[in-house]
Amino acid sequence: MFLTHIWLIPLLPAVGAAVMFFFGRRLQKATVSAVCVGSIVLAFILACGAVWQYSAWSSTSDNFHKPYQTILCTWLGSDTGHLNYRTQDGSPAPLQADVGFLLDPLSSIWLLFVTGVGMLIHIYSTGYMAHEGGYYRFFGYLNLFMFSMLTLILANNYVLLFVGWEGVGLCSYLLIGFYFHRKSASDAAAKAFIVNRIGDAGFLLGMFFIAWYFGSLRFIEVTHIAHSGRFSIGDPIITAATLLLFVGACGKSAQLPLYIWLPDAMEGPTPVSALIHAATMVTAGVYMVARSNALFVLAPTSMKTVAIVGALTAIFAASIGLVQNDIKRVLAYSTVSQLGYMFLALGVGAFAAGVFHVFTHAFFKALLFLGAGSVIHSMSGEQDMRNMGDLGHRIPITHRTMFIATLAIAGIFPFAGFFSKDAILWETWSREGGAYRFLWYVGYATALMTAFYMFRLMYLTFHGRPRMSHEAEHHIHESPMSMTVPLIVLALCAVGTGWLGWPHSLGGSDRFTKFLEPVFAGEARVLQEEGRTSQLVAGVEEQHNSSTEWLLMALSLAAAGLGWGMAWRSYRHADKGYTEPIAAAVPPVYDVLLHKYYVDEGYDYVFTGRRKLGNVRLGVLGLGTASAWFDTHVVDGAVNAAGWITRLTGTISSWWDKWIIDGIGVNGPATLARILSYPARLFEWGLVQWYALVMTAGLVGFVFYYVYR
Amino acid sequence: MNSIVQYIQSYLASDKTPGAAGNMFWALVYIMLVFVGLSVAVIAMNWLERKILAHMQVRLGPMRVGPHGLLQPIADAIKLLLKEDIIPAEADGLIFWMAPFIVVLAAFTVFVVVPFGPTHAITDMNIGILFMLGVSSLSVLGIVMAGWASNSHYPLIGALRSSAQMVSYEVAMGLAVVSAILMTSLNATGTGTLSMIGIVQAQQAQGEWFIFKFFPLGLIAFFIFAVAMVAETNRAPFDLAEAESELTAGFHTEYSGFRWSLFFLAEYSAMIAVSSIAVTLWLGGWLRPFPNLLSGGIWELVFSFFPGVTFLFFAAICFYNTVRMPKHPLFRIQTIGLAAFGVVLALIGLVLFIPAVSMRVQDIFWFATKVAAFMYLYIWYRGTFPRYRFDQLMQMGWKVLLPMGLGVLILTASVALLQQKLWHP
Amino acid sequence: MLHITTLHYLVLGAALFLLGVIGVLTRRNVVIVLMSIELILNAVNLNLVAFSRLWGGLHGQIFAIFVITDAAAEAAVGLGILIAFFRNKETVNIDEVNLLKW
Amino acid sequence: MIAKLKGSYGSGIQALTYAGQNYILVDRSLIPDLLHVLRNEEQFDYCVDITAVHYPNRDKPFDVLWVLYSFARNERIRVTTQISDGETLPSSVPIWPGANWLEREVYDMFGIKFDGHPDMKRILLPDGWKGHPLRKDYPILQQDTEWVQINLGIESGQ
Amino acid sequence: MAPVATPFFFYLLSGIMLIGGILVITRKNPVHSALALIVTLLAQASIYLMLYAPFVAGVQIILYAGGIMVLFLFVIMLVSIDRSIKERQFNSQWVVGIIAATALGGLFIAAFTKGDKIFPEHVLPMVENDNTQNIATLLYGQYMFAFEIASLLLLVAIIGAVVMAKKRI
Amino acid sequence: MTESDSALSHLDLETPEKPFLDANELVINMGPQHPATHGVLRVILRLDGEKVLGLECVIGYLHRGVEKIGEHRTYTMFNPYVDRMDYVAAVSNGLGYCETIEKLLNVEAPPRAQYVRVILTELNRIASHQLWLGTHALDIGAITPLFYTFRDREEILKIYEKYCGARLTTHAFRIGGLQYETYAGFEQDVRNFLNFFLPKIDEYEELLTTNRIWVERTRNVGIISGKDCIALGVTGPVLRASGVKWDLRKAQPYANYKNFDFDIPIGQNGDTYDRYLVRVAEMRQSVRIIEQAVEAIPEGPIMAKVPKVIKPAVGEVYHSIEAPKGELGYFVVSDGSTQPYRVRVRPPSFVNLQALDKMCRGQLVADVIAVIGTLDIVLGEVDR
Repeated sequence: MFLTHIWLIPLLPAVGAAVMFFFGRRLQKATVSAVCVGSIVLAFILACGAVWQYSAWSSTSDNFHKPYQTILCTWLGSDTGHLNYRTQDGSPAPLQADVGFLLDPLSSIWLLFVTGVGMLIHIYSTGYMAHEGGYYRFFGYLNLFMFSMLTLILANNYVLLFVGWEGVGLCSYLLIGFYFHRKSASDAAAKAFIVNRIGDAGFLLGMFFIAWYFGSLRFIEVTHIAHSGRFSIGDPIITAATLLLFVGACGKSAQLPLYIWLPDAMEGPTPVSALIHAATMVTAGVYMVARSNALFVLAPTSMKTVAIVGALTAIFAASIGLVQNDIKRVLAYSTVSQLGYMFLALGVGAFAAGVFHVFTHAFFKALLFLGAGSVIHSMSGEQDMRNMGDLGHRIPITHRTMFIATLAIAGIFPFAGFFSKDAILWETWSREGGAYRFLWYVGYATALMTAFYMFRLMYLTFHGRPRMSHEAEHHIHESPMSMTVPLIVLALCAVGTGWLGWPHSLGGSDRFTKFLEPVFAGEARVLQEEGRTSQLVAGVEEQHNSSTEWLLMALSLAAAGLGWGMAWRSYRHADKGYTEPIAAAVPPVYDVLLHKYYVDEGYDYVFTGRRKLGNVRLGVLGLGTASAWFDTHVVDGAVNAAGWITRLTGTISSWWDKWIIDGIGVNGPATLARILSYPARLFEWGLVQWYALVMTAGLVGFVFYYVYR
Repeated sequence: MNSIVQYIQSYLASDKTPGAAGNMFWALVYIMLVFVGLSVAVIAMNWLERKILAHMQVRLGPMRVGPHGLLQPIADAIKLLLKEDIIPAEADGLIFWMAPFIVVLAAFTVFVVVPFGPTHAITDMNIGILFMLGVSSLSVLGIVMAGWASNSHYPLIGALRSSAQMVSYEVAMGLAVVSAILMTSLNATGTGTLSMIGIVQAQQAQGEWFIFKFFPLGLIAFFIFAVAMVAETNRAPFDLAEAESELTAGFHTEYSGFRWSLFFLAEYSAMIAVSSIAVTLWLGGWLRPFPNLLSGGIWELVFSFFPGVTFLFFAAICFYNTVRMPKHPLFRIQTIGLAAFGVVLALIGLVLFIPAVSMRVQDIFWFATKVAAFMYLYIWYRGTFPRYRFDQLMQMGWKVLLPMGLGVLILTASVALLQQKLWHP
Repeated sequence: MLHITTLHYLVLGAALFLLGVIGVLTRRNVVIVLMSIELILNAVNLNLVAFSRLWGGLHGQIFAIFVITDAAAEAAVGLGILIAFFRNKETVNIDEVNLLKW
Repeated sequence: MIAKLKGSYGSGIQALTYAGQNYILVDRSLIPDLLHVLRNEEQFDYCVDITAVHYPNRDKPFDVLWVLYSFARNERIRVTTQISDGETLPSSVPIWPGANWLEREVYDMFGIKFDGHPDMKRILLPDGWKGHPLRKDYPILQQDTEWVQINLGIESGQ
Repeated sequence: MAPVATPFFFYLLSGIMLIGGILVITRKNPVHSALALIVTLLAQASIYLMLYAPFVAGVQIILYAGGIMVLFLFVIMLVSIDRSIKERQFNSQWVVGIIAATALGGLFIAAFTKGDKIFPEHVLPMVENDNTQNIATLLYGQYMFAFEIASLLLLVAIIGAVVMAKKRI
Repeated sequence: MTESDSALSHLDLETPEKPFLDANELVINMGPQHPATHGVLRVILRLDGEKVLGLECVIGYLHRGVEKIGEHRTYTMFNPYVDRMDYVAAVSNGLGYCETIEKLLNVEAPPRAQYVRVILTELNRIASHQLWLGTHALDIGAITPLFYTFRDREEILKIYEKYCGARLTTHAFRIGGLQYETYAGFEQDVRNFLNFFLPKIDEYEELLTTNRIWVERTRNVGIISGKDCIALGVTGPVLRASGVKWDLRKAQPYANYKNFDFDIPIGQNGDTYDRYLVRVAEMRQSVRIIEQAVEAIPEGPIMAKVPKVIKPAVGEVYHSIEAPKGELGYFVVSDGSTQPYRVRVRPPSFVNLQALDKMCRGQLVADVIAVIGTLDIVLGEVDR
C-alpha cells in the first residue's frame, strides 16, 4: 500500500504548496501551519511506511536486494517515439523521461532524513516565523522545496532528478531572497542562482553524454549497462560524463570553486539555512554522485578529482571558519567543510561512509542551525558573536542541545560525528592500499580545525562575559516550545544516529553499510578488479587492521580534544574587545582568512568584472566594455570612414555636376538622370502596396514558369 | 399523394431528429414550433418578469390590461408595432436597419440544435455545442453595428462596452463548456462528443448530471458558466451596457418601435438559449430527476403525471384568483377572462394526462422546467443585485472566472486521466 | 446540373484570391487592405479543405485551422499597429505609412 | 483668549457678547494676521461660515464676518470687520479650503472681492449677471432683464 | 447530415462569396466592407460543411466571424473614418495592380486547364461523425509541436498587440 | 503661515499626468438634467478615458433668493420659506429657524413643545436618510431598496399629515413652541411606527450591507479623511464616517437633546461604504431617541410667552443645529423692526458639495455617481 502509492509522498507537500499559493493570502496563520506542517508529517509517516514495506519487499527471495520502481507515465517523449535520437552505436533510441519513482536503500536513507528533519524544521518554523510577514509565502516555499527535494531523491531517471534539482534550486533562490526588500538578501539569492546555473550546465551536458552513450536515462538501466562489463575502466567518454556530473554536484553541494554562494545564502531565514543549506539540498550533489556510483567507479580519474576537490574544500572552508564572527557564517563554512568530507569519502570509493556522514551530518548540522536560530531569536536578531556571551544559563535548552551537536560535529566519542568522520578517515587511510593516504592528513587537519572553531563558537556564544548592549540583555528569553522541542528531538538524533554505524573494530556490526550494500555492491566488485590489475594489495579493507584503526581513532579524538582545549584557553573569559589568537599570532594569515582568501574579490575581478583590475575590466562586464570599445573605435570608425568617403564622393560629384554636366549639356542630363534613377526608385518607392505589386509580379512569374515550363 | 403521406410518416417511425433523418417536412414543422414556442415564451417571460419583480418590490405590477395584466405584453407588442420607426438622420441607414435582424437571427438560429428531447430537436449536429457558441457569438456583431450605426455617443460607448463584455466572458464560458465536454469522454471508448444530444445521453449513461460530476469540479464549472451567461446576455448585475446611470439605454438608445422590440426579443431569446446550454451541459437536459435511481414502471407513471399536474396547479391558481376578483360590474370581463384562461390551462393539463401525449411531451416539460428555473434566477438577480462597475466587471471576467475556468479544466482533465490511469489501468 | 468536383472549389478559391490581391494592391484604406488579406487567407483555406476532401485525409483541415490561427494573430498585430499609426497620424491611409519609425 | 489677543493687537479688537454668544469686532488691518492666529494658535480649525451684512448708511457699509469653530475647545467665535465699498479682503482659502465657495457667494451677493482667491467668480447667479442682490439698494423685484433676454430669449423671468 | 442538392448550394454560396468579396474591395465605408466580408466568411463556413469539414466550419464561425471581424469592427470604430471616406479610395497605381491581378488570374486558369487531369475522378468517402475526434487526435499527436508553436505565436501576437495599442504601458 | 501650509499640503492635488502623445483629455457635462445628479446639478468632468482628472460643479439653477426674501418678510412670515430649502428634511429647517429667533427673543419653548419637536425632528432624520438610501442604491443599480424605503417613509409622512396636515413641507413649529397640540393617539402612532420600523432597518441592511457587489461598488470609493473634512468644512454623516466623532446634538446640545441617551456612530475609512453604515446606524440612534422622548413626554403648555408681533431688540445671533445632512446654521441680524435685517442660512449641502472634487479625483466616472449619491445633497438647499 505505502509502496505502490509512493507518489503520494512528494504530492502531499506539492498540494500544501499549491494551497498556499492560491489561497494562502486569505488563510489564518494557524491554518497555514496546519496545512503545511500536516502535509509534511503525513509525508513522513508515508515515508516510514514505504521504507518499512520496502525492506520487507526486498528481503523476499523474488526481489532480493532489488530496487523498487514504479512508473506513472511518460512526460517527455512518448512510446511512439517522436523524440528520437541516435545513440553512440548508431541505433535510434526514444528519449523517454518518466514520472517514475525508485526506492532502494540509498533513496530510503535520504527519504527518511529529508522528511524527518524537514518535519522538525517545519515545526520549528511555526515558532520562529510566528511574527514575520509573508508567513504563508514562507511555508508555501518550504513545501514546494520539500516537493522538489522528494522528487529529486525518488526520481527513477536523470531527467526527473534534474527537475527536482532545478526545483530545489528555485526554492533555494526564493527562500534566500525571502526578505527581498533587503538588498543583500536579493543579491545573495541571485548569486546562489547564478552559481548553481554554472553547475547545472555541467550536469545537463553530463546527462546528454549518458543518454548518448547508454541510450537510456533510467538509473536501473544505466547501472545495469555499466555493470555489464561493456565498458573498460577509464573509458574516456564515461570519464568526461562523470566529470561533468561532478561539476553539477560542485555547484549544488558548494564545492571548490563554486562554494561561494553558500555563505551568502545565510541571508535567508534561519530554518531555511538549517533545512536547505545544511541538511538536505546541499547533499543533493552527494546523492547524485552516489547514485551514479556505477559510472564513477568506471572512471578512476573522476574519482581522484572528486576526492581531491573534496579534501581541499574541507580544509579550505574549515580554515575560513576559524575566524568568522557571524554565528551563521561559521556554521555555513562548517557545512562546506563537512560536504568536502563527504566528497572525499565518495572520491576514495567509500560511498557508504560518505552517505553515513550525510546522514549524521543532517541531524547535528540542522540542530546547530536551529540552535543558532534560537540564539538569534533570543538576541532579537543579533548575529555577531562578538556581541554575545554568557548566554548559557539564560537559554539553557538551546545551550545544552547545541553543546551536544558541537560534540557530535567535533567527533567526540560516542556522538554521531565520531563514527561517520572516523569511517571516512579510516577509509581514506586504507583504501587501495593507501593510495589516498596524503588526503588523510588533510582530513585530519580539518578535524582539528573543526573542533576548534566549533568550540570557539560555543564559548563565544554561551560562556565568557556578556558583551551585548543592556536593552538586548534585558530581552533575552528562551524560545517557545515549538522551537525547543525540535531541538531536543534533533539532539537525541545527534547522539543516537551514529550508533547505526558502530564499526566492526569497536565490536559493532556497522548496520548502515550493510543496509546500503545492494546499491554499492557492483562498485565494490569493480574496485577489487581494478585493485588486482594495478598490482596493489587487494582486500586491505577486508582485513580490518584493528590496531591501526584504533590508533587513528585515538589520534582523531586527540585532535578534537586539542581543538577543544585551544578554544577553551582562548575564549573562556572572552570579554569586550577580546583578541583572536590567530590575529595575535600571525596577523596576515588572520587577515586573509577573515576575507575568505579574497575569493569573492577575485571572482569580481576575474569573472564578473564588477571591479576593475587597474584600468581594465575583466569577466562579463569586461567583455561588455571591450565590445563597447570595439563598437566605438572599430565599427564606428568604419562607419565614419564610409561617411567620409561618401562625403568625398559627394564633393567630387557635385564638382562634376557643376562643372562638367552643366557645362556640357543643358536639359538633357537632368532627364537622363531621372530615367537612369527610375529602376532604383522602383525598390524604395515608399508606397507599401508597390511592394505587394512586386510580390504579385513575382507570383505571376512563378506561376508562368510552372505552367509553361 | 400516398408517397407524400409516407414521406411525412416516415420520420415518425425513425428514432432521430428530423434534421438527422433528413426529413424536410418535419424539420419545417419543428422550426415553426420552436419559433412560435419561443415567441410565446418571450411574451410570457415579459409578463412574468414584471410581475415577479413587482412583487419582490412590494408593488403589484401591471394589473389593468387583462386580468392581473395578463394581456399587458400583447398590448405592449401592439403598441410597439404601431409606433413610428424612427431612423435618425445622421445614422447609417442600411446598417441601422440590419443590426436588430442580425441579433435576432443569431439568437434564434441557436435553437436549431437545442435538444428538447432525444428526438425533439430540429437537428443534431456533431459540432452542436460549437455551433451554439459560434452562432450566439455572432450577436456581438449586431450590437456593435447597432451602436455604430446610430451615430451617437451613448450607443457607441454602450456597444463597445457590451461587446467587450461579451467577448471577454465568452472565454470563461468556453473554458467551462470544454470541461463539461471533457466529462462526456468518460466511457469505455474514451471518446467524447460535441453533439448536444450526445452530451445529454452521456449524462444518462454515466448516471449523473455533470453538475455533480467530480464534485465540486462540475459544480464550479457550472457556476462559471452561470455567471458568464448572465454577463453574456447583458443582464443585471452585469447590465451596465444598457442601464448604467450614465448611458441611458446603451446600444439601442436610438431605436424605437418595431426595431427596438426586436432587440427585446433577441435579449430574451438569448437568455433562453444560454439557459438551454446550461441545462443541456450540466443539468441533464431533458432527463427527468433521478432517471437511474427511481426507474421502473411505477416511477415512470408517477413522473409522467408531472406535466399535467403542473398545468392543473396553474389552473387552480387562476380559479382561486377568479374567486377573489372584486364583485363589481367593471371587473366582470376580467373575471370571465381569467376563468377562461384557467379553463384553457386545465384543459391542457387534462390532455397531458393522456399517456400517449404525456410520454411524448414529458421530455420537453422537464427541459422547459429547468430553463424556467434559470429564467427565475435572472429575474431574481435583477431584483437583488446592484450593478457592477465596468472595471470590476472586467476584473471579474479576466482575473476571477478565467483562471477559475482554466483551473477547473486542468483539474477535470487530470482527475479524468488519473481515474483512467491509476484506478482503472 | 454538373457534378461538383474539386476543380470547382479551386476556381472559387482562385477567384477569391484574385479579389483579395486586387484589394491589397489598389485600396488606400489600411483597414480594407487588412480585410483583403483575410480574403486571401480564406481562399487558401478553401483550397486546403478542398484538397483534404480530395485525398481523404485531415491534414488539409488541420492546416486550415493553423491558417485561421495565424490570421487571428495577424489581425491582432495588424490592427494594433493600425491604432498606433492612427494615433500619431490621424489617418488610415496606407500612402502615409512611409516611415519605419515614429 | 480675548485678553491675549487684545494684548497682542491692542485697541483694534473689541470683544462683544449678545444673547450669550461671543463675537469680536476687528479692525480691517488686523484681519490677515488675526485669522492666521485663530487658525494656527487658537485651533479654530473649522470655518463654519463667511457672510456679510450691508448697512448702506454707514461710513463703512459692509460688515464681513467669519463664524469659526474649534473642535479642540468646542467653542464658536465670530469675527466681524467693517469695510467700505470697493475695498477687498484677503482670501482665507489658504487657511480654510472650505472657505472657497463661501467667499464666492459673498462676492456674488455683495460684490466684495477677496484677494488671492483661486477662482473668484459668481456661484449662484449666472456669470454675466449685473448687480449684487443682497445689497440693500437692490430691490426685491429687480432682475437683469438684459441678461434674461439674451440668454433665455424671453422678455422677462417674472 | 449528408449534403443535399450540392450543385445548387455550391453555386448559391459561391455566388454569395464572390459578390461579398467584390463588395469588400469596392465599398467606401469600411464598416460595409467588414459586413460584406462577414457574409463571405459565413458562406465559406457553409462550403466547409459541404466539404465534410464541420469542425473547420465551426472554427471559422467562432474565430473569424465572431472574433476577428469583431476586432475589425472595433478598430474601425476607434479610428475615425470620416476623413478617409471622403478621400480618394484607390491609390495611384490601381491600373497596374488590376493588370497584375488579371495576369495572375489568367495564369491560374491556364494552370487549371493544363493540370485538370491530375486529380482523381472519385473523391474518397469521408466519415463525418469522427471528424472532430480525428482532428483532435492529429492535432494533439502528430502536430503537437506545430500546435505549441501556434499557441506561442498567439501569445506573442497578444503581447505585441497590447504593446502597440496601449497608450502608456 | 508655514504651519497652515502644511495643514493644507495634502489638499494640493497633484497635477494630472500629461497624456501621452495625443491630448485626449475629455471634458464632458454631467447634468444639469441627468438621472443621477439628484436635481439640477451640473458637473463638468475632466476625464482621461474613464478616470476623473478633476471636476467642477456648476450650481444655482434652483436659486430662489431665499435670503433676500427673508429680508422682506416678518419673522413669522418667513418661517414657511425655510421648509422649501431642504424639502426632504423640512422639519429640521424649521426647528433651526425657530430656535434662532427664540434665542434672539431670549425665550425658550416649554418642555412639552421641546419633546414634540425632538420626536418630529428625529422622525424627519429617519425620513431623510431613507430617501437618501433608496436613491443612492438606485444610482448604483439596486432597484429594490428604493421601494422598500419609500414604503416605510410613507408611515412617517402619515404621522406628519395627521399632525399638521402636510406631508412634506410641514411648517410644524412656531416661534416659541408649537401651534398645534398633538392629536389623540400621537404617541401610540409613533410607538407603532418604531415597532414597525426597527425590523425594516435590518431588512435594508440584509439587502445591502453584506452584498458583495454593493461593497465592491462603495468600499474605497470617494475616500476623504477626517482632516480634509474639517479643512473643507464638511459636516454631518460624511464627517462622522471619516472618523471624527462630532455631532452638534452632543457637542453643543440644543432643544433638549441633553436629556437623551444616544451614541454617535462613526466610520473608519471615510469611504462611501462607511457613510452608508453611519447613516444606517444613525437611523437606529434616532429610533432610540424617539423611544425615550415618547416615554418621557410631559404635559403642559405648548407655547411660550411670545408677543403677538415679534420685534426683537437690535442684535445678531448665529445658531446651528445638526440637520440630517450636517450643520445647518442661521445667522439673523435684527434692527429692531418686525422684519429681520439680514437672514443668512449656512446650508450643509452647499458646503459638503465642495468636497466632491476632492473625493472624485482619480476615480472612475461610475464612481462619481456613487459619490454624488453618498454626499446626500439636496439642490434646493444648495441653491436656496
